[in-house]
Amino acid sequence: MTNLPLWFIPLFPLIGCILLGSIALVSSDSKKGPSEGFVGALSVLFPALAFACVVLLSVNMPEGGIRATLCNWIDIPMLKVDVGFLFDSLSRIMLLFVTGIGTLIAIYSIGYMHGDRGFARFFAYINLFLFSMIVLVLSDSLLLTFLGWEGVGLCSYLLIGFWNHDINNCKAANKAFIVNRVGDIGFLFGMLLLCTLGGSGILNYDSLNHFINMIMGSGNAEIVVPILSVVGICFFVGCTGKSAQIPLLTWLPDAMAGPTPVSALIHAATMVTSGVYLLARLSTLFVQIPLVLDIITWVGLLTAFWAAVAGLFQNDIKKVLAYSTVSQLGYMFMAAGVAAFDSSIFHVFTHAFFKAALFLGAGAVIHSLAGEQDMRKMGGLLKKTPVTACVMIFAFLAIVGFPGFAGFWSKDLILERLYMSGPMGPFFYVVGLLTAVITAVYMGRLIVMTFFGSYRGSKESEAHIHEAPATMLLPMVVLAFGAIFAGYLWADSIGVKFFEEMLAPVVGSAQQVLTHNAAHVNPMVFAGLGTLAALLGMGIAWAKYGKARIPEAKGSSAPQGKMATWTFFWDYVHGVVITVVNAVAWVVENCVDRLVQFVQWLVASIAEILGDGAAAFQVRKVRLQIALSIAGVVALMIVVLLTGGLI
Amino acid sequence: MLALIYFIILGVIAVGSALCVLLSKHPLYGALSLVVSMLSLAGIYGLLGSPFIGVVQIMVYAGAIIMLLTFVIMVLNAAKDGKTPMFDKVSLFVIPAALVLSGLVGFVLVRSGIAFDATAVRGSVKLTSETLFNVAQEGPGYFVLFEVIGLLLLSAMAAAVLMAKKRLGTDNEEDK
Amino acid sequence: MELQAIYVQVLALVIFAIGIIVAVSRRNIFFVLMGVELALNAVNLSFVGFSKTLPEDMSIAGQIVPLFTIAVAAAEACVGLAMVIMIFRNRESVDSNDFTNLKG
Amino acid sequence: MLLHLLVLAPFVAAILMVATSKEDPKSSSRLAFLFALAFFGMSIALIAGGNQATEAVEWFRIPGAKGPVYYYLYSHGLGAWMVFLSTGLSLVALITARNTTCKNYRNFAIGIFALMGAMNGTFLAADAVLFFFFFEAMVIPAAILMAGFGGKERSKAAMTFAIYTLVGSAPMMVALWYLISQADSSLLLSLAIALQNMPEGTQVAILVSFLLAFMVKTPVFPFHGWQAISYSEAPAPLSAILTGAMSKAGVFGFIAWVLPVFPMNTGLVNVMMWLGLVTAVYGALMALRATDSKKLLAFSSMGHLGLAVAGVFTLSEAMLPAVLVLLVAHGISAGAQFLLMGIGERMTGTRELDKLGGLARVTPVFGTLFGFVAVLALAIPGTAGFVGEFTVLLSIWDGVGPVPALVAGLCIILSAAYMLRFVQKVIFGEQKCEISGKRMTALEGSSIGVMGVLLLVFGMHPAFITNALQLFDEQAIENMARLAGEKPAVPTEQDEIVPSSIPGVDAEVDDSLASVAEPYTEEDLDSLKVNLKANGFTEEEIANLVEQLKAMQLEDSAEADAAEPADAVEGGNK
Repeated sequence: MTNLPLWFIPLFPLIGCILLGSIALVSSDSKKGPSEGFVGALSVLFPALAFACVVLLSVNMPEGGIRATLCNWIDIPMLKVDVGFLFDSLSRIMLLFVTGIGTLIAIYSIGYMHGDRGFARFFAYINLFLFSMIVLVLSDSLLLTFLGWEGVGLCSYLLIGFWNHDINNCKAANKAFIVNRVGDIGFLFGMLLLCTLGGSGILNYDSLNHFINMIMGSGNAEIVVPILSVVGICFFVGCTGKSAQIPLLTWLPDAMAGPTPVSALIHAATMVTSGVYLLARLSTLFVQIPLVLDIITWVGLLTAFWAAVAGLFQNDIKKVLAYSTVSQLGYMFMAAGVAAFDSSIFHVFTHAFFKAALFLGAGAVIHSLAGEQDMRKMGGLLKKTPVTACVMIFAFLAIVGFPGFAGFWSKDLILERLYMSGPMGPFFYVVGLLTAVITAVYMGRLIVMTFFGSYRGSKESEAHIHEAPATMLLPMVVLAFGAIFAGYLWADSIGVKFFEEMLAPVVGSAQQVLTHNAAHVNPMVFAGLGTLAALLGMGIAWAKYGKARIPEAKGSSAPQGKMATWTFFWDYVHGVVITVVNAVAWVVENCVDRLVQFVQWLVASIAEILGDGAAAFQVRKVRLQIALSIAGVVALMIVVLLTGGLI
Repeated sequence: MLALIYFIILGVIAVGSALCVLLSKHPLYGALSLVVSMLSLAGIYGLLGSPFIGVVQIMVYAGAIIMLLTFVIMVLNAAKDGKTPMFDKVSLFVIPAALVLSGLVGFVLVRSGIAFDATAVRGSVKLTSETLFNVAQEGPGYFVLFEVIGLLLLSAMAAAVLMAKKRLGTDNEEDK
Repeated sequence: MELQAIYVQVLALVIFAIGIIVAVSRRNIFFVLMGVELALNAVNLSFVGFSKTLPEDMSIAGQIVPLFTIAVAAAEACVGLAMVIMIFRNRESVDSNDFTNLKG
Repeated sequence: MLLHLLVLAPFVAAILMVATSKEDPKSSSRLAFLFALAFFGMSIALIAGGNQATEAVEWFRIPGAKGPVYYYLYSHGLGAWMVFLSTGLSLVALITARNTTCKNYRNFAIGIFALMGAMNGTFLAADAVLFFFFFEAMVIPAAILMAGFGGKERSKAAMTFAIYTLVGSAPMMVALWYLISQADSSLLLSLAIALQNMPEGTQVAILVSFLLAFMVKTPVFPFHGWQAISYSEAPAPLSAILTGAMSKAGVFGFIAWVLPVFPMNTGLVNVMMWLGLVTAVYGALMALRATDSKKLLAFSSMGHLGLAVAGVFTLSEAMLPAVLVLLVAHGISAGAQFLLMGIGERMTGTRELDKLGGLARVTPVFGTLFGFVAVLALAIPGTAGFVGEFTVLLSIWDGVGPVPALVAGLCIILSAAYMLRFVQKVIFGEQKCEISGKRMTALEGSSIGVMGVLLLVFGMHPAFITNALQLFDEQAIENMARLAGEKPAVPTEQDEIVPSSIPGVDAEVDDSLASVAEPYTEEDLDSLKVNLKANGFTEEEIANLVEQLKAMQLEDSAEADAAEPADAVEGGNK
């Protein structure tokens, strides 16, 4: 089985997508729609097959990874790119949890999407997403990664706008796609710059690393570094778009308009982390350009802090989780910014479990409350939906970094690396720790408002509250286990370094380029401080929201006043840009186009007036006209004779 | 010398009858003057050494076209229209213009200095028919053109019949 | 004094001018037709006259073309007279000024 | 033979269509489908057949010209693909028009066939006068169809269209006449030779009048006045052909007639490139504000073609295949969008964006297709549009610099914005209008679906398009030289005219694998050098760096040689 071709992995979801898409299309005219059991089985089968392939391949993966060039893709002068796959330890990790969580969420969705008219369509999109994500992770060149990169953006668009009869969902979807497009252009320009720098060959990751090492080794680093920095910034812009970092982060909270499994799969676990993946993939490039790394750290820091604070103000359960995702992504970027790519990937890994579990739990809550998302109308669900509550509480403990849970290990590691990263390290560390406290506060608020206290919704809706079906609970439980135990792959404090060693072939050499000799601090100190931060945050949350009366829910769940200003700050910034573009468009339509039209009209009218003037001679007098033409010939003759022609 | 005398005689007749056309009141007189003009022109053709054209001129023009014209004039009673003035304001404008034009052209012609070429071929029946109908010779030839002209005449005839048929029929019945 | 080529041309010119004058200045539609015939005749004469100024083979064309002109003139007279008849029945007039149907 | 058939047979087909019944669209549509299918098949055969030419037949002589005008058809990859577009779009247009213009389907089909013949002639003509003849002839059936089958303001639209395009190419006619009065014949080669002997001012004047005609046809920014109204008032199938195939005649003219013939001066090239970019931005901004769906599509295709024009005038090495892929992709996707919008207009009776909406729920198949095609038009990677746009961006960056490329990137963002707005307004949201007209039939849906699949296929394997590309091969040039009365061996002139000004003629480069594994070939070094220079390094530093790179490469290749057996062993183990 070791000879399993790599292209099997993306093939299965692709087949699934085509099959399900055809089923959806064929059955779209019938009233009832296709059998849900059949569609559900198909839709789980293909991601599961892909997962099985990944498992088989990763068990037998040789040290250097597997490379396979499938065929030629683009072959024109200046641009020769092949379709090729690269299966190494980095893509192995990513693929394992992408396909694994993808399968789980497909199972969950069978329950969640039950009875929806677009059942088959939904799963076609999910399979398409998995295909794109697998291509993104598995490809061996930037261009093919870009295929996946835009592909996941497209699926995100399709799934956010899944319930497309509501125009607001469509707007959220449009926003997600366009903001991502802005980032994608950054990615595109990065590729273009690389192409013009070293030919299209270096779009391949291996050749790129080779190229950079060679240029750096040649001793003329300072010539190339400015260009490489621009390249790095371009790619980073792409990452900020996809991973919702400042300034391109506004789309992610809005993206919660999609079905909850989508939020769990795409907007928490997999797609949004592809930016981190790209940073790790290009680690060889990034470690050569410390300036860009600094920018990344600062952006990550600001994003983490800002989103954590914004998370405090949300009343919508999914929005809280969305801001939490943004904040956690900020952590990952901070880690990448200090060249700790392995720990950022590790956080991606653990985060995928606990955030997916949180989202699925939130989905179960929303499902049981028949679509209610406002936390002010929840409360006391612990007794009514115990399994969901347990899963969410475990995941909560993981995200706040409670000792022993997955988040503890990864967040701890990041904070430690931040501290050690150089002169600014302690500052980064303090802000990171502060953010961790805020994280604990808003997550605690979520848990308290949802599961503790008494139910605050209407009486008649209380009777309908029920635990989610088994198809939904099973994946949640599995993910909860992941949220507890995934961290032990790299429990630094107790000396397990399995994850680090696994990633070493890909990012290890790059990380060694930037090593800082900061004073060695006992890791237990960091662990203790981290625990303290989590406990402090939980305490604040319990003290503030546990007893206090939650204000009556009125109006929309969006924050008001100063909170809104904070939350929507970047929306305002985007609004300015959009306004400018619209203003330019207005000017173009109303001034430039009018001007062009006017010139056109002017020419036409002049021609018309001249024509009318000429036509005035044309009236009803044939004989007169003949006479005139004779006179004209006479005049011509005279002119010719006088000017000396003919003679 | 003799040719010149003949030419002058014929030319004067031609121009004179042409002027008659211009000045005659009734179209019938005009048509008859036109016949005279045609005949004298046919004579000039013969004088110039193109007898075939002269014969055709007599046959087609004088014989056919003008006869047709006179026939129509006679059929239409109102052809002599007393109310229609012979000349009007436009005429006063046209006559000088045409005269000046011909004067100018004549001036240029006189200055151009053309002369007869002794080797010019006589346009006999034999030569004309050979030239017209020889399909074997190089170049486009006149044969196709000749056939096209035949078609043109046929279609003109058809058109004339179509246009005039109905009205003439009723008209004749009314007259009787 | 021999017959000169230019005499023929001058004669053609005079007849042409008279033809044009007849065609344009007379208002009776029959005279218009006759003027056109006159002008065509003048052109024929000019053709033949010019053809005689050319050497051997080149002089043939100028004597063939008048044949075609005559044929076309016949067609023209045919159609023209038919039209005259038609218009006359409609308008009861042979005054060309009454025939203006052209909208300007 | 194929070439003759493609150019002349459509006219014969148009005449044969007269024989069918005017009232009964059934019989006439069957015949029309049959013909269109046959032409489509021929166009595929043409692409598969590679470069081919007919015997040059002397057509007529223009007074004042030295040489005769030939009826001489020549098919290179570019023209063949354009013919593919024209026949393919005509086929689908005839299919969709079947349910739209029931009344007078026969006349519509006649017009479409005449248009197709003229377009094929334009794309295949190897003689400048023949090209011009067909270039002008295209306008007439298009304008007649527009006036006969269009919307409310159809006569105004047809008038604007005809006058604008005909007036636009009038200067070209004069310039062409002057050019062939100087050249030995009206074939490409002799035109180029004649141009070289002219004073600079005359050259520029002739060039500008050529450019003007093509700019109006494309259309490029200040000359786009006819476009929006024509595309929106014309019946949708016709708009699809107009934008998908006819507007390509402009870009085709730039590539096949301007670049090889004229010695370009940099100033003019830059102006054209910027005009293309301005067109792209302008089209995108106008599309962003359009309220009429067909106007939106019109401006969108204006934006794409602007990008293509900008790409052409970068004169970079990758320009030709890049632009060709972009053109084919745009032709198919814009054509499909117009056709779909036509079906939508038929169903709802309106094309105002504000009155449409919610079609995805009412007619899910239509909605799916609509969304699918819109996504393809967005140039998502994996579609032909992406390959085209990316490579055009690459050639812009490579040929001119980063600033124009940034502007082009802005267009790509804007295109996402307006296209998504379009999709949202038409198929998403609440349903605002009743479905009154005939729904999409299976034949229409599947034919448009096939267009979409084609885009995906070309996107994943653009070699289908780029491999066919060989603008002028040796034989054609020899042939032209022979006709022009020149000896075939005029090396200096040929060298200057043909390969240098048409970069990327040779598409047969199979060493792509090697170049991936070993990215530092001489070319790469050269391009690196140029780039470093552009970024402000001194000659000395560059030379230094290049030296070191070369040295390293030697070492590396030695290492690679050593490493290769190891790899092989590893592969065996797998």
